Amino acid sequence: MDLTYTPEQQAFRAEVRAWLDVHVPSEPLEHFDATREGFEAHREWEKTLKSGDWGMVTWPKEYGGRGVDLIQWLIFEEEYYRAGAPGRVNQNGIFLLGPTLMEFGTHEQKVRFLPKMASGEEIWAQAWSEPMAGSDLAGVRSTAVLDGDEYVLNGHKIWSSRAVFADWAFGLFRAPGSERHQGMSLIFFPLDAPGVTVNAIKKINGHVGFAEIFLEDVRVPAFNRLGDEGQGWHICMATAGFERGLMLRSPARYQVAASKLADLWEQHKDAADPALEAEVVRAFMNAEAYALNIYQTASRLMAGAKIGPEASTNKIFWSELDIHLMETALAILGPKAELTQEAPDAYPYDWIDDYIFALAGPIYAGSNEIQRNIIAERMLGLPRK
Amino acid sequence: MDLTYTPEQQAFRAEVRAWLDVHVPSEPLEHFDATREGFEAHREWEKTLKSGDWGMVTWPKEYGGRGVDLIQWLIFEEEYYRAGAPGRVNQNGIFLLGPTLMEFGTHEQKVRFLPKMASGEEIWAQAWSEPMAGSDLAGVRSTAVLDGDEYVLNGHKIWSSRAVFADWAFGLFRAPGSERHQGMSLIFFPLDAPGVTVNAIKKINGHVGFAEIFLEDVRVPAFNRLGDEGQGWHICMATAGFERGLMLRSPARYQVAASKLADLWEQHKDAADPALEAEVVRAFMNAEAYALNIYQTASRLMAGAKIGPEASTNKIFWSELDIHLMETALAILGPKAELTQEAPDAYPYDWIDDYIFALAGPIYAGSNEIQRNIIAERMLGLPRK
Amino acid sequence: MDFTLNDEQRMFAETAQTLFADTCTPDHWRKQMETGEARDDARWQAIVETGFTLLLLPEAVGGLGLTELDFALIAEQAGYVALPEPLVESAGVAAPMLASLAPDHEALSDPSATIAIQHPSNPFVLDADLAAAILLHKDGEAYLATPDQVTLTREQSIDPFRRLFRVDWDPAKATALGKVDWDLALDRAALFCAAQGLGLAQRAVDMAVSYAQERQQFGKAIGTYQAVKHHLASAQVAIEFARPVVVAAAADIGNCDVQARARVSHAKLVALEAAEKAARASIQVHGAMGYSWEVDVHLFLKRALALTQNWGTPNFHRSRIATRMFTQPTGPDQTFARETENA
Amino acid sequence: MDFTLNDEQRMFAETAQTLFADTCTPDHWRKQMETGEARDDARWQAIVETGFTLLLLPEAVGGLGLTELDFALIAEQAGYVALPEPLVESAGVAAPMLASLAPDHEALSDPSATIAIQHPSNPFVLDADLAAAILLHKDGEAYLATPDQVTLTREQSIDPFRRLFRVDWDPAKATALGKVDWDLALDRAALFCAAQGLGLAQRAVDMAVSYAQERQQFGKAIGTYQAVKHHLASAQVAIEFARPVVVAAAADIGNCDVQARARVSHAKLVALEAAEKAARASIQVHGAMGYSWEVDVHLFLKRALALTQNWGTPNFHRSRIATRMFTQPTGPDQTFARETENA
Repeated sequence: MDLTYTPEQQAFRAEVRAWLDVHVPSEPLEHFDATREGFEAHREWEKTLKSGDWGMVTWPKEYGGRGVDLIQWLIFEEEYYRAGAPGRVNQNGIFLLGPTLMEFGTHEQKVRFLPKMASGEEIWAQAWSEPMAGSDLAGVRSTAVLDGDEYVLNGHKIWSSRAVFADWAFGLFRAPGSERHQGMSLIFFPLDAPGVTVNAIKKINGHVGFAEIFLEDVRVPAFNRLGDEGQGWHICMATAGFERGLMLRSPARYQVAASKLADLWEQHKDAADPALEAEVVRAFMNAEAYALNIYQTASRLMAGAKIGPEASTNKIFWSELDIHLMETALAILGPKAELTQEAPDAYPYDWIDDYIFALAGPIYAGSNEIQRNIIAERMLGLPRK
Repeated sequence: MDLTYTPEQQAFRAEVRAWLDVHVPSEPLEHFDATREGFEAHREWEKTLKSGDWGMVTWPKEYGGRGVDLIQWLIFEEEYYRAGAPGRVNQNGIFLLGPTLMEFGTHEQKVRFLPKMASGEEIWAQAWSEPMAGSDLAGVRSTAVLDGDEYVLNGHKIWSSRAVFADWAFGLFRAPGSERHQGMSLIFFPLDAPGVTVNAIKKINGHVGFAEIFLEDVRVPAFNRLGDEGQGWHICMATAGFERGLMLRSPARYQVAASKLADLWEQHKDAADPALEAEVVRAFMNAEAYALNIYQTASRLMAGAKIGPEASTNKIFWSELDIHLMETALAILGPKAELTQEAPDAYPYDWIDDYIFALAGPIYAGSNEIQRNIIAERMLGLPRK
Repeated sequence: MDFTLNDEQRMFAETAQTLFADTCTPDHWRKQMETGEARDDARWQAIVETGFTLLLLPEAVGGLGLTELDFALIAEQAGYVALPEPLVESAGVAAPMLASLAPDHEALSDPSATIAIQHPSNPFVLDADLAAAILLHKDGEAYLATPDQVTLTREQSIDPFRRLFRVDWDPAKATALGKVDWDLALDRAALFCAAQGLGLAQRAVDMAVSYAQERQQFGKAIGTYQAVKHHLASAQVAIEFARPVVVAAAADIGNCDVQARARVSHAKLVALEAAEKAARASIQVHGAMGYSWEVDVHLFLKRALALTQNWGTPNFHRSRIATRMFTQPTGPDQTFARETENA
Repeated sequence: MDFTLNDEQRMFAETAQTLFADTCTPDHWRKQMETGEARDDARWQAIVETGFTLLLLPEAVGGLGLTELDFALIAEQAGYVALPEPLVESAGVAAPMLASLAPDHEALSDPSATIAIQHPSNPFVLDADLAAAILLHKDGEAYLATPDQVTLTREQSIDPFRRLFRVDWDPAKATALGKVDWDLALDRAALFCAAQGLGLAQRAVDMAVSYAQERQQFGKAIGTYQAVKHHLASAQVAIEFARPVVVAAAADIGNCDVQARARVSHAKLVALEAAEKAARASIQVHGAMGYSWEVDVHLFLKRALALTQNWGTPNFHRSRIATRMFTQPTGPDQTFARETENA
């Protein structure tokens, strides 16, 4: 137990900070989901990051990463959020598909996909959900039929993040006639392939946030299947573990937000409900607790532990702390809370927009109801039926 | 819509208040669950009430009641709690069995049981639950076998309130071999009958609060069956409606508690967390809202409406407001909150004991989980399966 | 003591319900959002014809002379459809205030005209640009101006139907109306916010119930899951214990005493808490659908958020209840007590 | 940066777990409640033999010279069994304080002796009657007395194992020990309250899980119901996000700066909130069983309630966190920052 940074860790922090000081755009970029321009500006930022070797810091060097350990990753994230650097348009690649490819992909697949993912040349969308397969992902109905050395894909995906402007997507497709967890394969497809139609879906803040994807006789090489045929569910569960676990939600994000909330409180406290101070303190505590939990998990993983169902507790905790934090901000703002601002990229200063964003937390990446089931069944050992 | 009392209602209030001023014992009685002496003192109080014709104010006059309407009942309860009058040892009779007997009993049964219930001569315990039948009352296993003109009762009842010192109990018994909601009958038995063994169960405050009842070849006349053989479930559901509904929890109880909480706050606020004032106000609001809801329900029932599944919302609301109120008191008391006092009868000044009592609220009379199911299914129309 | 609505009141509520159900459907919302039109003229015409804009005005100025309770029933129905037009603020708050100050003012003679109100408790004015007249405040005095006599700056609300304006004005260019009871305006507005909150809440629950009955996951309707049931049951409990407070506040408001003000504040707090709780539960039950613009449940959350903070913040209203608690007797015999009897 | 326990620490915790599991079972609780005995002598002897009473004392006075983190692991296990004896207050708080003031005091020479402590933040003293010595406070100074030198009045706690005493005493009849760091005593006590809170919470969840696996209603184990699952899952989430705070607070406490104090306060708040939440959930899951004296889950709720309010109220601890927030830098690079580096 040693809660101080080593000199090497301190040096690493200084290096990150110095690089970001120079390179982070002084004006926030337009949001990557809002317009093609915003998306491309973020792609450029990914390329800038890559140029400094800061693109995929946790990836092994052989795949275009920096190969840092988890504590260094946390330090990097702390500095990244602290600097107000742009959101990661390549998040699906960095945290979801990248690790999955490294675990399940062939050498040829890794060589084909990972470097362009790392460079920002190819930006990935996820395509998990379908209209009848939300929380129940085994309800996927889209199909893949092998025809020679090509798959023919048909179906309808929805709630795909980044899909409006991204280059590639990955999703589950099943052999016709297969049921539930059997017969599904994880397959990549280019979003500009013939037969692919992408429609934007607006989030409740009115901004584009997702897309639905229609696939009509879309042909992709069999090479684009990750893992064995029918292994899709197994791979998907591994990916969901990455999604719920350490990687997706950096504690730094909430620590920055908690600091901004404290500033907001100091500005408004003379006019606001004095009882709200307790909520501001609570928001700080929550962000700290989340950071400490993640440091603890990182230490354990570095000592050889595997991430287990306790990852579901993370999902619940960050999604609830985020809503609480934003609610507190709105309460402090009082009758001006309802005002919107121009959609910014930097996090966070548009409290109402961040509140709306936070409301998605308990829904996506496995609803909190599903997470509580997982905790009860796999962590506590309560019976499934 | 007229939210003022009529002159007659005002006169009724004055009459109640004047009588209670004279008759309410100046010293609190020992609790009726604590000792035989406490129980008998409360029986005496029931007789005193009866002597003033205040025993069963809502019962029709023919059964020993006063025949007042629901608004008068509310006024009576307001004055009763305001005066700090003793708890009602006869509650099971007044609010549960009495109304059930009036609806389902024969003339002979009413004549036999109601007057002695009204006079306090016979105090009743309920005997609903069994070790394997809590929330799931259809899981009852105790049996009743007709032998000539007597029933032979066998089984094991638990969580019976008042049973340690009471005279009679009522419970569900099933025909051997019958299942679930079929074949159950509601039967009365004297608690001193041969074959009845009563063991006290301590509540978590250490006081006696319930009993378990073992029945071994207990013989009672067939006359003691309420309604038809096998009609027990139907009658029991009607009784549960009385239990959850208007009658069991008087708003006055919480309004008195909220006033005492306000006093507690004024005494301690200089040393306590200022944010607790919002909770004190909330407790007052909750008690007011509960009272207004009950007045609304009373008006509707007097206008001919029937009580429906919205009674389940009452159960949830009063049980949660009670816990919130007591929690707030403990928070105000700080490190002295853990101190107990001599078990008093008058309500409420032993905050920790009342807190402990409040914790039973979401459990008994149909757990709040069951109540939420009822609201969702019967009030909102969500599917059962 | 009688806590029931009379037949006329029930009919009013039903009329409003039917009118709004026909004229303020999801299709109407979407069309209005797409076109950016401030008002649906056909709907507004129907509202005017039904007499809702005249309901609270005295008969002497051509109004119906009805009560806040009657209007609250309309406001609840307006909440149920997240009504875009400023019926509540104009006909429920501003017009009665103007009638009390200048009963002969021409803006009151046209039942289809709206009146906007700038109130000390709100930073912005709703639909100020389309109003026939704007009531303004300065040092406790009321003034009146037309939109072209003031400077209006549009502010964007998260609620697509709340058209907010900052109003800059010069008293020299407005008509002074003298001292006015700004507290009564706040009480009325808070009461009608509460009534709208009930409607917002019930609609959010109803939408979630419909969705949960239909939506299948893991081979059954999601409404069969206890987690879904309990989310919605808890929201319904909040509604059931807000409604009688709103009704009592509406019946009491004319007393203008500390108890009446506390009850209005209580109503506003709990009805809008119920609305937020119900809307949040509804979004959660809808899953990703609830988070998309297409499913209109977000409208109810946004309106609830806005109404919660306008016409007195929760802290303001809580402090009015504290004043009632700590300056007047409390207890079970005080539920319907009046200040004059107990002070 | 390393957030893992070492092997020795893990062994300590396991030793405590085994010892308490063997010597502090439900049968032991019930026997002790029935007889009213203050201590289970066999259990206390086993505790003493394992060295737990010496753990925090400096080696110079015959102690083990270990750290608050090591002791916190023992305290967590003590919470898991709602330990009746005052191990935590005596060996975790009072004895180290006495050792800092009077290292040669004879009360420190007997490892089975307990030392009681009267602290400004608490109205009463635990197990004062059985203590070899009682640390007393007056105007910031510490005094020492034996039980027969003071007047003890027993006060009844809702927790059957918390034996509280009001202590009235005369400085003339006690030994003055001079100025002392009462804040350090409070920090240690608050930290160990937090550690106990983790144990209390986990036990409450574990008991409910066992019950829910077995108890059948409506033809299936109640643990299959989503409402039961979600009650317990929420409690477990609270535990998972309290534990790292407790561990970090234990590792930090020696720094005695504003950050360390805030972290101790954070740990106490959230660990005892988790304990109360878990105990409440456990009682609810147990149904009527949970409300009966026979099912011991009530012990965990009562201990949690008592520890929540002693050694600093929630408001006190929250205000220490506010001080850290508003006087020191915050942000993602400040998680492990120290006052001297950033003030």
